[in-house]
Amino acid sequence: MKSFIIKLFMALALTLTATSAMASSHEAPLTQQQQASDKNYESKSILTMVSDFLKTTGVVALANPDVPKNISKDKVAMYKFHQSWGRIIMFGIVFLLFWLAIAKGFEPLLLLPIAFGGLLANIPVADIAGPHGFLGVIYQAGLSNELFPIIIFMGVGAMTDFGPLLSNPKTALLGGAAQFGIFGTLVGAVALSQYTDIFNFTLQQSSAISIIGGADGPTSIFIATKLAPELLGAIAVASYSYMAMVPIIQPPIMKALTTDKERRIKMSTLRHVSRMEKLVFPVVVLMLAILFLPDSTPLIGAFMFGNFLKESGVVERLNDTLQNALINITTIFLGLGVGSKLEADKFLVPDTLGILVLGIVAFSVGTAAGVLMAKVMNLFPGTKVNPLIGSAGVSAVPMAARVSNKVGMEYDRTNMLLMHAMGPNVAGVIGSAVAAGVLISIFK
Amino acid sequence: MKSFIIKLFMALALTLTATSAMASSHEAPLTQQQQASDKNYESKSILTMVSDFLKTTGVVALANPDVPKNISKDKVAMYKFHQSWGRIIMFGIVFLLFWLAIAKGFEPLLLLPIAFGGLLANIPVADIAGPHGFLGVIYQAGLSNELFPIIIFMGVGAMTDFGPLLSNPKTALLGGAAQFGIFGTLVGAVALSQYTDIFNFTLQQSSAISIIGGADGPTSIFIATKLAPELLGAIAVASYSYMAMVPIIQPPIMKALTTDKERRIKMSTLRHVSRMEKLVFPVVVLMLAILFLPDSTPLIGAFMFGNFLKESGVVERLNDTLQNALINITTIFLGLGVGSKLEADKFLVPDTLGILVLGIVAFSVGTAAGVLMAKVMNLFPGTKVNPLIGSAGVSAVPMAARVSNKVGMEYDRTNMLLMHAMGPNVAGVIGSAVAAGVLISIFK
Amino acid sequence: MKSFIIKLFMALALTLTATSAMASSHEAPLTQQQQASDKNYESKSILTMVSDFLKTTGVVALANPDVPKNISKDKVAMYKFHQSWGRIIMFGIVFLLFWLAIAKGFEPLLLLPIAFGGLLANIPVADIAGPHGFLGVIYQAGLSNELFPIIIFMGVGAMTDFGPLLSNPKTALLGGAAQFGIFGTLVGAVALSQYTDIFNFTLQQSSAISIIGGADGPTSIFIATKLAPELLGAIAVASYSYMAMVPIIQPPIMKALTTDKERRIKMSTLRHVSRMEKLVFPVVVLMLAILFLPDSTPLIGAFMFGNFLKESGVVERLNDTLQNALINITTIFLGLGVGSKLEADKFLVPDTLGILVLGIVAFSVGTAAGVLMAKVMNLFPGTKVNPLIGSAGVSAVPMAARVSNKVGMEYDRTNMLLMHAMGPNVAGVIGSAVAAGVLISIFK
Amino acid sequence: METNLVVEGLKFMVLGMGIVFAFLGVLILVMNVMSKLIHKYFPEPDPTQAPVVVKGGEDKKKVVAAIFAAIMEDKKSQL
Amino acid sequence: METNLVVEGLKFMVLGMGIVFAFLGVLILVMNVMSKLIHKYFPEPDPTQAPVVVKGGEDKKKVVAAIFAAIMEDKKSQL
Amino acid sequence: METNLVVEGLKFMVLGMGIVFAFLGVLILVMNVMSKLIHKYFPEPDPTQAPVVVKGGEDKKKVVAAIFAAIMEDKKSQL
Ligand code: NA
Ligand code: NA
Ligand code: NA
Repeated sequence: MKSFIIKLFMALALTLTATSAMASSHEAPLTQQQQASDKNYESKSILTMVSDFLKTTGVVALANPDVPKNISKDKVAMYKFHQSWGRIIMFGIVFLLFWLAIAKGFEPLLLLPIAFGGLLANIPVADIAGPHGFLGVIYQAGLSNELFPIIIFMGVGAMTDFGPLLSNPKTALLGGAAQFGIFGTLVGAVALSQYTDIFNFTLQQSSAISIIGGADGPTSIFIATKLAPELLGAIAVASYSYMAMVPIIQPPIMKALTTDKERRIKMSTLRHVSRMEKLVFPVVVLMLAILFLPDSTPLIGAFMFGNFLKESGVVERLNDTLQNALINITTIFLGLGVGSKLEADKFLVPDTLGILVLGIVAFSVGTAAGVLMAKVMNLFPGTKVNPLIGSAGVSAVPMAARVSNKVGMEYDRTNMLLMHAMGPNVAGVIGSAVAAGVLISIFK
Repeated sequence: MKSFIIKLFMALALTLTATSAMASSHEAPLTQQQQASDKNYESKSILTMVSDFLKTTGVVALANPDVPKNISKDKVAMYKFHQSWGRIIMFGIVFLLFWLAIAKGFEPLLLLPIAFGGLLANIPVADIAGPHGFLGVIYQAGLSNELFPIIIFMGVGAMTDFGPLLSNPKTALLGGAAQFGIFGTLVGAVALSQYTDIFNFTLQQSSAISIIGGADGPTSIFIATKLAPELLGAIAVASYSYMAMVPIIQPPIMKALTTDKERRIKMSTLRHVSRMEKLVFPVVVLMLAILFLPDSTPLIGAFMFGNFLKESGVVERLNDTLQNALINITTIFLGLGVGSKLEADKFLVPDTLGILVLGIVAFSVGTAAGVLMAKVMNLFPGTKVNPLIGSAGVSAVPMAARVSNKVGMEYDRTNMLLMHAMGPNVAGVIGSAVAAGVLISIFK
Repeated sequence: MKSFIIKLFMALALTLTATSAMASSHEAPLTQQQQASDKNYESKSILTMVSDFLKTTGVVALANPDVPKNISKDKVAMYKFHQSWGRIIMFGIVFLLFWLAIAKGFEPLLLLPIAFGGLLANIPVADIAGPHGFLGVIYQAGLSNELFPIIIFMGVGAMTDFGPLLSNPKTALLGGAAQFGIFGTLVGAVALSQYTDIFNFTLQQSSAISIIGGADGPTSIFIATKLAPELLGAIAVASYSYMAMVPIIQPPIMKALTTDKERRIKMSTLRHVSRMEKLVFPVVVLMLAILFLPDSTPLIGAFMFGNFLKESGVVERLNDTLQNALINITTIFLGLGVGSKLEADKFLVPDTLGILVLGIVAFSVGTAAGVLMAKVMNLFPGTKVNPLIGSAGVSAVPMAARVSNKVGMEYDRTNMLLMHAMGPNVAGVIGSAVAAGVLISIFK
Repeated sequence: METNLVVEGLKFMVLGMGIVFAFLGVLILVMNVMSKLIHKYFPEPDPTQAPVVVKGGEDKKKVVAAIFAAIMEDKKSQL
Repeated sequence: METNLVVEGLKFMVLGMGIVFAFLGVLILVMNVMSKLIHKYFPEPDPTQAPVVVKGGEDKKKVVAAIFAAIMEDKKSQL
Repeated sequence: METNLVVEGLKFMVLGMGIVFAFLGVLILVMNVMSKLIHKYFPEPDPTQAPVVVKGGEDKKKVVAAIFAAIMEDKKSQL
């Protein structure tokens, strides 16, 4: 083996020396290039080098950030805060998100990549979220053009079973009512902006924020990128955090709005749904969206594409890839790309607090509206609906449905609401996409 | 848990309020931005809003499409037709493709994504196939630069076994003869253009259309993108549809051109092919392509790359990914991207009818040429070839080979032609790539 | 079925004929377009066509390459050499790499795609590595922006177990010492440039070359792309080749620098490392990198992102995709993209010989430094370290650790050094990333 | 003349919730019609078994794999 | 005045190796401290079995899921 | 002077089919030569079993890996 390597080197040496002999004229420009390049390089003493190096450490950059000259004088304090304490606070927030994701199991699939992206985005000197850093490259490649949330929607569509909704169509109304969280919060955001001096959300920004109430991560990211990209980080973090906190946020609201008797309502077994129904359904929804609200079709179309591939039953390998490799890869990059918007100077602004507060309001209002809608439906004749499944109308598939089930079983251990709650749950996804379409349509 | 959330909010509130206090100067421009942004927003009465909304519905857009001012007067009727009935007809065609793919099992892996892409591309108002829609983004990312068909070729290469061809090399001639479908159709297309007033295909367009006769989806897409991107949608749909209809199109032609005796010819068992032969083969083919037809090397190179990775036996994980995750992901996006070219104003033109007719002619001529070539080969001394495997020379791996096998067994249940037909089948892929290279070379 | 097709055609014919009737005005421009297009096409006799075709074959292009007019007279010989014999020599080198990868098992996962990319890049006429060829597209998409090596780093991070390092932290010093190979070679490269007339590496180029001593493929590619993209091909090939030749290069050096007694030193069993330690570790390393060397954080951050996802234990599906589909896909494209830089006129220059020689020097110096560091550590009181694990400090995970184990067992069959060597092995990855950060920081 | 944004927001709400409910209302109608049509014109041969047949092949594979895994598991612990 | 590049290279070496060792030295310190803190404040219940339990849990889940699937399969075919 | 495109198309056909057949003809020759050379200089030890061995190798690796994993698992729990 050794002899082989020696021979290899000798052969290469021969070839390349021959080349080299021919290359006398070829080298001149290289040398020039070198001189040009080295001209920029200035010799320094080793002490200067060490001190120069120390200046580029993160410690120095955090303790004493350089202020560019184009920052006006009255903003220097703010700028310095964002570059030093701001970054450190963001590290703390990121660690909090790590803890929520790992120890508390809050939507780790997206919160972990988002939080790690946020950690990387707040590193001084390296500018990883800048246009040439890899987070910036990822953001440009798939978030600025809204491609990643669309792909996620395809994957989620492939994972969704519309069977429960098809077997009990009227529960779709619950998924509609929950969208009240979106529009109620829109009014709230606008009111906050008009009547306080702290917040000044535009109508577009208010709309983007209110979508948090849709409890649908990719929809929130899609709309935020379209209407208010400057708020993307805060909206995405709020959206996924609250989706993750569904088991904490929803039960008190659900219990407050229902009577003990209502919570014990039993629902009849769901009828069997044929394969043909499931196959036709995604196309039917898409056709309705085309006829009535074409602006919602990018979202609904992507979702129904994934669902249709699954239900067709003839492209199992595409379905499998959609549900696994493709959605996982996209999730990693979507998370990192969203995280790149958690830079201190973008996240640590008063707006973020507003977004967090409005987000939880949106979520709660949506939950309440879903429950109340069920109670309204029970005023009409016909089979009764357990209002606990109304809260599942916010989306957050399948967690919200599980919460309905769990709360139901607290009052009657034999009352399995899970599949009944899946109906409003998936209707909530459609409802949010419709609401998103309305907002897109208004601001087009 | 609840107390934790309260504390979290209070901490965030404190931080952000502090920030906010420092931010008085920071907010001024935000407010200005808001005003600027809101200036564009004009208050409307709720009735106006509803009526404005109704104008943006798909129903209105389909029933009464807006005509832009830059459309010249004599084209208004055509434009209106494409925007209204045109879209509806396209929906119908898309449903037909769904039916073919799902109920008839016609190449669903590509027809389903293509058809769904076509459905999305024909949605009014949303402009999903436009430069900012996600279909447009996908098209730009991987079709306009011809990357996706190349990746598909890599994956197909990794799935291909050249063993049957290596054990009976002369069957490669059958894969050559079938390319007559390509060039014969080229003449036909040109003749149609010259002698009728309906069609006016240029030489480039005729060449792109004729490649349908190669019965090779990615090659068709590659060439169409290069020579006639305006015809991509129709060519891709025709190509995959006819590949899928191989079991219907080929048998009558095969039977018409052979005698009963010929159909019963038995072929000797294939010899064993060593691993080394399979390993060297892809490199040998590529070297030949380099020496004689470098313009075919993007296609042949990508194909042989995949095959070489597989046969090397040392990169099993790459081979596995090529054959699964990567080709599946690319198939989804390739299909959607191709579908984006099924917009009514591009597809519902007389040219499409010409392409469909010429495509089936190309296919049939290729099939016939393969069969006839086998008969010619049998005129020479040596072991006889069953002409039924000639039809497999068109490519359409492995369906065409299966058709040969099936037709053969109709006449002699003990006559297994499958592996014998795989030889011309894979040779047909090489032959089509060579033919594609010739066309690229001519028009460069 | 047949009747269905006939009906389909008739329906389409009707629709399209109707369209056609309306399209009289629509066709005029098409015809014009055709004429314009065909005007460029000049009729030739079949003999001219054949002779024109023969001129575009690879044989002619290799035997008698065209020389563009903008090549100055004194460079014509060189240019011709690169276009003819140069390409042929590159084919030979590529076959050599195939042989090393397949027959000798040298890092086939990257050498095979790189070599095949090199083969494709050296094809005349087709220009596959040019801006419109698919290799060029791949290079632009993921190498020019350094995204692919970063993704590889994420995947490798997800595959790495820091347990052995955590259970014996001081072995990290061995991974530090091995970086001496990098900086020693930097001096060597600069000296070669200053004191010989053959080589004229700039400081940037010297730094990029010296990283080969880090025995870390993605780091080499990352740095080469940043500091000396013109040398990328040679550096990547050298880096992966030498990583692959670890079992040949290292043992003689290890044996020469150790006494028989040292080689028999037994190391105590590693302590158990808790899950929490493994979870916190990647974040701790990243925080240190942020504080002391932010310029290393793109590399260390990506690596620790992958590791953190794995150790979190809550995102198993992302971890699985990172370690499989995503890293495999990226490996294929990274290899092809790097291969696109193996064009003869870039690779067959004297510099390449220098890079190959300097690379092996770097590797050997790193190995030696690791072994010697272990001997230095043994001068201090405390448990003794077997110097054979010092060589593992160069990275080349896990091959270098396996070599330590194998050499150790040559002298004492009961001496299992594998897990002990994994400590310096993974520390070597961190060490190389730090060294890379220093070089980036210097040239920023 | 200044725009009262809150009023605008309220208008959005009316319009938005109206459209959401209209959409889902129509969807409910269509679902009901669709189900009836499908049950009439495309009845499943034996509605309860059809999906079993389709999926059955795959599920059985999974079961086999699962049993195999279980056995392996058992064997492992006996090693 | 010309720069002696070799001297520059040597300076790089001193700086670079200094930083590499400083970084890894600090890392060793931090690892030791971290391990102590973690063993003190987050002791594993039974350090040798914890990871086994984690993996076991998953495997068991799979087995349970498999058995469940098998039962469901059975039920479906009885319907 | 106008170009007769049909004549052009026919020329393409002659050129194209000529090249396709020439290419495949050369390929057939090369395949035959290659096979002879390979059988002479790289004969497979036992041609009918070789591929089995190759695949077997992988499977064996898996089995070995499984056994190894099981043992490691066992060891861990004994630590
Ligand atoms: Na929702
Ligand atoms: Na073909
Ligand atoms: Na290293």
